[in-house]
Amino acid sequence: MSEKTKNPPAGKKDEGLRVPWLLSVEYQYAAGQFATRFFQELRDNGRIWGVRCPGCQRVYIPPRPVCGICAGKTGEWVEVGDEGVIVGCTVVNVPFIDPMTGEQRPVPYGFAIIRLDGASTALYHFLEETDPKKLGVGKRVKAVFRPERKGTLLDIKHFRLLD
Amino acid sequence: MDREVTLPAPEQVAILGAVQTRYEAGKPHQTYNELVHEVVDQLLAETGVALREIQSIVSASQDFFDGRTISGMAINEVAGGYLNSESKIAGDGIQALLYGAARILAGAYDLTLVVAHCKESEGQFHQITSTMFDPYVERPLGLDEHIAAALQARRFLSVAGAAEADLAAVSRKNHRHAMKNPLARRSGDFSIEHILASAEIVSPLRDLLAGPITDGACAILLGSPERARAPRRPVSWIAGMGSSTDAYWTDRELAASAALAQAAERAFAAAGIRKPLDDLHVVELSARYAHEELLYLDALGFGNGAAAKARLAAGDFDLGGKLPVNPSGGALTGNPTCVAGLARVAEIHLQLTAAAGQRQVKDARTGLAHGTSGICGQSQTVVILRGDAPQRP
Amino acid sequence: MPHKVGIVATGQTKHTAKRTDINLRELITEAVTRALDDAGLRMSDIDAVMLGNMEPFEGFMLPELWSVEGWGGLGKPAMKFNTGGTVGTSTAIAAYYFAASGIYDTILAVGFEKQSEGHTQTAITTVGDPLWERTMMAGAIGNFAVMASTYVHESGVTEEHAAKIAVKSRRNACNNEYAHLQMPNLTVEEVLASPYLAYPVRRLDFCPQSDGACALVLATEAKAKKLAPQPAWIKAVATAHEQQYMGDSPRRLADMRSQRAASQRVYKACGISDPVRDLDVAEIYEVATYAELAMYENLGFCAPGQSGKLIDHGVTTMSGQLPVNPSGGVLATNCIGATAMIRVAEAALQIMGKAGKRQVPGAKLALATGYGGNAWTDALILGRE
Amino acid sequence: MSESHWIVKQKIEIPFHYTPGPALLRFLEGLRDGKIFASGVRGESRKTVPPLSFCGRSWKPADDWTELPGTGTLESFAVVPHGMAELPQEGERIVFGLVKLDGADTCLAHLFHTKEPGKLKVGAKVRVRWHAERSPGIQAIAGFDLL
Repeated sequence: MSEKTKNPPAGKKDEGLRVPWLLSVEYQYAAGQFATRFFQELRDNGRIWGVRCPGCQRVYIPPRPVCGICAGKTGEWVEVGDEGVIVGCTVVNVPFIDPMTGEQRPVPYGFAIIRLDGASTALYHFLEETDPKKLGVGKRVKAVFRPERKGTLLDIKHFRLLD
Repeated sequence: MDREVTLPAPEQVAILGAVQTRYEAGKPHQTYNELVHEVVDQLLAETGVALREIQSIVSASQDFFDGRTISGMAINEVAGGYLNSESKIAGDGIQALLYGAARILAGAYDLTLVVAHCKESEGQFHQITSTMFDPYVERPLGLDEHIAAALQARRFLSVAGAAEADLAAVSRKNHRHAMKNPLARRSGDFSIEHILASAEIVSPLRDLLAGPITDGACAILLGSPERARAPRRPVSWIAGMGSSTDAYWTDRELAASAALAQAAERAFAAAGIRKPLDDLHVVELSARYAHEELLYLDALGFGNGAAAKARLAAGDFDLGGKLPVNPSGGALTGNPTCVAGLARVAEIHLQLTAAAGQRQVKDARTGLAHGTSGICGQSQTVVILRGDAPQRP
Repeated sequence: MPHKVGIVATGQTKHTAKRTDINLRELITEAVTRALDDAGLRMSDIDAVMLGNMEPFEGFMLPELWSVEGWGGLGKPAMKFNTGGTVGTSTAIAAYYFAASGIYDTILAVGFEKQSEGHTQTAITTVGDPLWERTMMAGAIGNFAVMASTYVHESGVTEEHAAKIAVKSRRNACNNEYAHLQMPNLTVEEVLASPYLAYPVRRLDFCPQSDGACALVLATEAKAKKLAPQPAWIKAVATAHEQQYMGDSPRRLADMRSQRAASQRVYKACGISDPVRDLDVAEIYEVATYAELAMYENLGFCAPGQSGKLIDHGVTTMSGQLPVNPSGGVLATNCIGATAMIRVAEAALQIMGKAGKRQVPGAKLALATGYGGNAWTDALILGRE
Repeated sequence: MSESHWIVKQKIEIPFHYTPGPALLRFLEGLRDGKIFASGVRGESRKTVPPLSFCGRSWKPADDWTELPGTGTLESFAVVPHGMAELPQEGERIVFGLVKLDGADTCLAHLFHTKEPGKLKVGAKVRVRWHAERSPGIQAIAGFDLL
């Protein structure tokens, strides 16, 4: 049903009639053979595994079927550490609607790209610390696991700075 | 259009190979990235090409079905995209084939991988397809692809003077064909009565008159004439391509397809086809809904509603008939959005290279593949393929 | 051999935060009409149309088909591209290949986005892989902030360097009648006083969200010469992708593998060995100030770690040796489906000598880039010859 | 969840607000007032509803307005099975209709609320049924009735 926008932004003139629509789709994503194995290990044993490319020896997290650089299939699974180094990091202050809930995601929150010890690629994850002055590229971090693990990336609650 | 849009000569772009997954109601064990890996891996093995030789990729997929913005990014590595040129079309895979052919004709690449993928099972068909509709006057009413197709079906029945039993005859033929296609999602020797008693989706559409929710992928390797000459296995050639766009669905006669007629005219002109019924040996149509097959046969010049019905009844369009239509079973038996049109090309390639197994049409040398996208077939594309040893007109 | 292809006309809307006066279809018409008028063409002269748009930003599947009356598409071959930030260049490059192949002679390319109708950061968050990245992602802002942190750490660029880029962009934009953010009096101090969106990226370090459309007309040689006194000839195009996840590129902005590969490819094709010397102007896709600085290195405008000096010495300003983004760039206007095409249109205007107040005098060779997703790059070189 | 292949359930939910532009705005506001407006190019007979502001065929503004009488011809209809949509009244079926309004060259999709979908025929004459309380939007129309 069409309606006037209820709360035009402050300082703006009424923008007139705008017709609303809520995109709302529930997905059932297949995890696939690589992610399924990764998350089972994470849930059952609290361990983090990647796959190695037999060509260049890179260890990939997330694990995947093909090493793009070698254009060849990946090979054996290898365990990596639960500690690593920050490759890039930020603290998000800008509020936005979380597409997974349809509501605003709470801010501030810290997140980083973290290269775990033994991995060649880096993983997105949350940081416990939200003061940008205390964060930094090159600092070491350690995974903090949740007591009850369900088999998702959030079985790791966040990464904690190591001194 | 001031000029006809035609290919300069019929043997400049070859199809070196074509691979499809099995089409299934769901593929819960694979991500779409892994689906693409499966078809690309098999395609490269069959054509003897290494992944590192691929420098040009055109994919077709739909962000809303994939549940991901710029969903093409997930297939980069399995399709050979790292530091190479991948582009993504939001539309049917047959358009990706056209773009791939343009890249080869432009002399930019001697190989181009074309891939289409979709897992319809992962999202919600109603919610997703409703986003194609006018947001001001249509979405608030709850329209979706099935409802628009049902409106088109009723319109076609009325204008063409056809009966629901005629739609069932299309369904019967295609599901019987699909019994010979090991990749088919749905097949069976269904009676007309059984089809007309299948569950109502939106009347007059029934379960066996509409393509079911399906997961699958298709990959095709295009090559330059030099690549095609490398002695490996039989190839087919793109002999003509034609495309056209119709008006929005409420703004045209839904019982006809002016855009398909235009697309076909362009492709026939390019391929030197004057009498399609005689010159073509096999046809694969993207008709997810049974009425679309009759409607599209009409647009292709294979007879108005009545004539097409008579030919259908006479078995002309059956495997073994005069001009087999959808010997694979076609999209009605289950091909996902985005994949259906490219799958048609793959099927024609298999026919022309005598690799279609039990569904092989004897002595097929020239075939037509068709793809469509949008509400009630708004965008239409026709590709004419010829078998090896191209016949110069 | 490919046919020679030139850009003969461009059309843009006045890009702005919210076009609440017109709908998406009407926005497209505005840009297309301007492009046709620019070349003195009728819609019947157009053989085919290539469209570019990112559907999740409008929540609209195949909006080009709903909009068909808006781009005169009835009876015409058309297809739609959907490649993220690069969509405008992907669309222009497809139009180039279709013309170069000889399939079509005169092609209309259109990029469009009406970001005000949805939630950009939300839609960009769904770029993240649902299992691996989406939970943490915070739109493009969070992503670029993470990348910028790596680059700042490695290159030693300062907030002041970034602020100078912000000022250059918004001041250049004042010479561009189509630009969204025009700030003639912006100072480095003001940029440094703007709040952090996501550390180290401040509000004025980042691009706006815009509504806008851009159209190009491309034609094969004989047609192009008839349609424009000086076509902008497309001399080279390249696309280079990254690996599939956000954390795959080891040094992120500090070493953009795709940008090095794509730019080196087009430079080689055109015999460019020193881009600052050989190019006359560049229109690059920089979503954030730090990205522009990093791109100076990745595009070979300076040695690693020297991008700060480049802006300190004014090399990339309007009066410098290689003006970068005379239009104001993405930092002044970002209507995603159109943005990369605007880079091509602006580069073409420079080559055609039609860039008005933002004209780089005598520009003969121009670079245009697109950038998107997990760091992939399109590059085009346009020239007078 | 099978151990051999995991399924991850996740929602995508994003609100949108669409600007109608001048022609659709006039149309939607007209509906509030119980009027149906169509537009066309001056000097041309073709009229579209919902109205376009610009005709892509003649590449001219479509600013020649007409008010339509609210009657038309049923071009097609599709019957939604029980259980698919919320039924408005006891015994009624939801039917989507495609109607060419008298004076228009295009169709408008809307609903029929009927207890007897079997009475609908392609080619039948129909009339718009208005809601008593209306705001600007397509739902100012309740649906169509057979004449």
